[in-house]
Amino acid sequence: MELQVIMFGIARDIVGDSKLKLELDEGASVGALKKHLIDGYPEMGRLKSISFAVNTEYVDDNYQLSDKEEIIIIPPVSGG
Amino acid sequence: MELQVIMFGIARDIVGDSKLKLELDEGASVGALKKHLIDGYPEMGRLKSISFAVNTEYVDDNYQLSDKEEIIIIPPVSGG
Amino acid sequence: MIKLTKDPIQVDEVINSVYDDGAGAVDVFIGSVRNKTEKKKVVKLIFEAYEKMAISEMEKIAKKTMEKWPVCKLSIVHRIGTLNLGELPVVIAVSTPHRSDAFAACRFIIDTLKETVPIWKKEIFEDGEVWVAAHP
Amino acid sequence: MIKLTKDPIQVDEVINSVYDDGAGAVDVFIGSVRNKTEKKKVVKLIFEAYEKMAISEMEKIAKKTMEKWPVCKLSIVHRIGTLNLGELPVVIAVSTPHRSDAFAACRFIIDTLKETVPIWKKEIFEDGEVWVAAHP
Repeated sequence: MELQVIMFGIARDIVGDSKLKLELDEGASVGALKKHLIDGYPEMGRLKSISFAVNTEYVDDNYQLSDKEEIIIIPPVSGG
Repeated sequence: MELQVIMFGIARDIVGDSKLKLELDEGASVGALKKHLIDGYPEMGRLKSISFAVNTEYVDDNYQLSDKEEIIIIPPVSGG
Repeated sequence: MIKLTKDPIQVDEVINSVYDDGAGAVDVFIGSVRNKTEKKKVVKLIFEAYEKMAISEMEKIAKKTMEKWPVCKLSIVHRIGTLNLGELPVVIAVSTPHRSDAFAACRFIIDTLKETVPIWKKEIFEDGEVWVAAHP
Repeated sequence: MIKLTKDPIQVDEVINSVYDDGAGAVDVFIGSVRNKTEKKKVVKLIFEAYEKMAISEMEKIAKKTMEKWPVCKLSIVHRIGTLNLGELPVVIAVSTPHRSDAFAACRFIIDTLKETVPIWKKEIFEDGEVWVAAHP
């Protein structure tokens, strides 16, 4: 399936765009997406953490992705 | 010696005046003053505490009083 | 800024007095007059102070606070006189480089103020009045 | 009041929003832009947020805070966009009947906000810039 992920902060700077299209197996997990990202952008692997959100909720590595949902990459937050 | 003590809050209400003159032995201690007060005004003995200040500083029971200093009775404080 | 005032405390003035280029955090404590004390309805409060000693004790607290935490600036303002429901007896503001010190220092100031500063509070109810904390 | 704003935060508005007849204490936390981070001079900060999720995470923090402490009212306001030295990224206010809960709840809110709310801060120095906390 083709997924579109949205990025903020340093993740956007690493990729050079706020949106990224990528091809993953049907029903791939967040863990698989993370591995795919780090393989494509090794700098992502040097971040303190990478989290993911779907429909404005944090999801863990086991979450099964769908191409119908909004997927967000969340690099380490630093509000406040 | 004749001392004049100044009172605030509930201590003033107990005595019925903000100033009280009393006669103590020359060089009497704060502890002696406290005993004298409680003897004269038993309600003072029912307070959670009675502290004393001389020239705007807290003094302890051993402090020797003089009729040249400003002596204040400080009932339990409740600011804030 | 350390002071006693008969007029309503201007919260923004107290906060503005502690802003500092080196401060990343400000903690502010505001005391307000509640409508109830243990089920009795409070109509108003009267605060009185032994003023010159209250100021000197507040200055001691400020000094001790600055010894214990890396404070940029701090202010302590206490109201005296008659206060109605919702009015503010005390406002404390502390600025520090990092937030945990601001919280700790501000907490220390209000806790110590309530123990040492010669200020007395009388609660006036519909059917009586009481000097707060006077009896065990 | 829970919101993100591109405009300067009005501190008095945030504080006024939490006053309550049943509250004896208000604790307010104000973040401010420091002039230095580990010896490098900060020129300005840029905050960006994944806005709808940031609001939803702040609402979760509010809910959790009200479960843990007897809160009368609370407000969380975070600024986004470009901030200069001395400007205020965040203002949090909590009112409670007694003071220890106000301090604890306010501290919990800022600590949790810094861990979970999707807001990112970029520090701009005279000679470069860095996304704060991005790397170990």
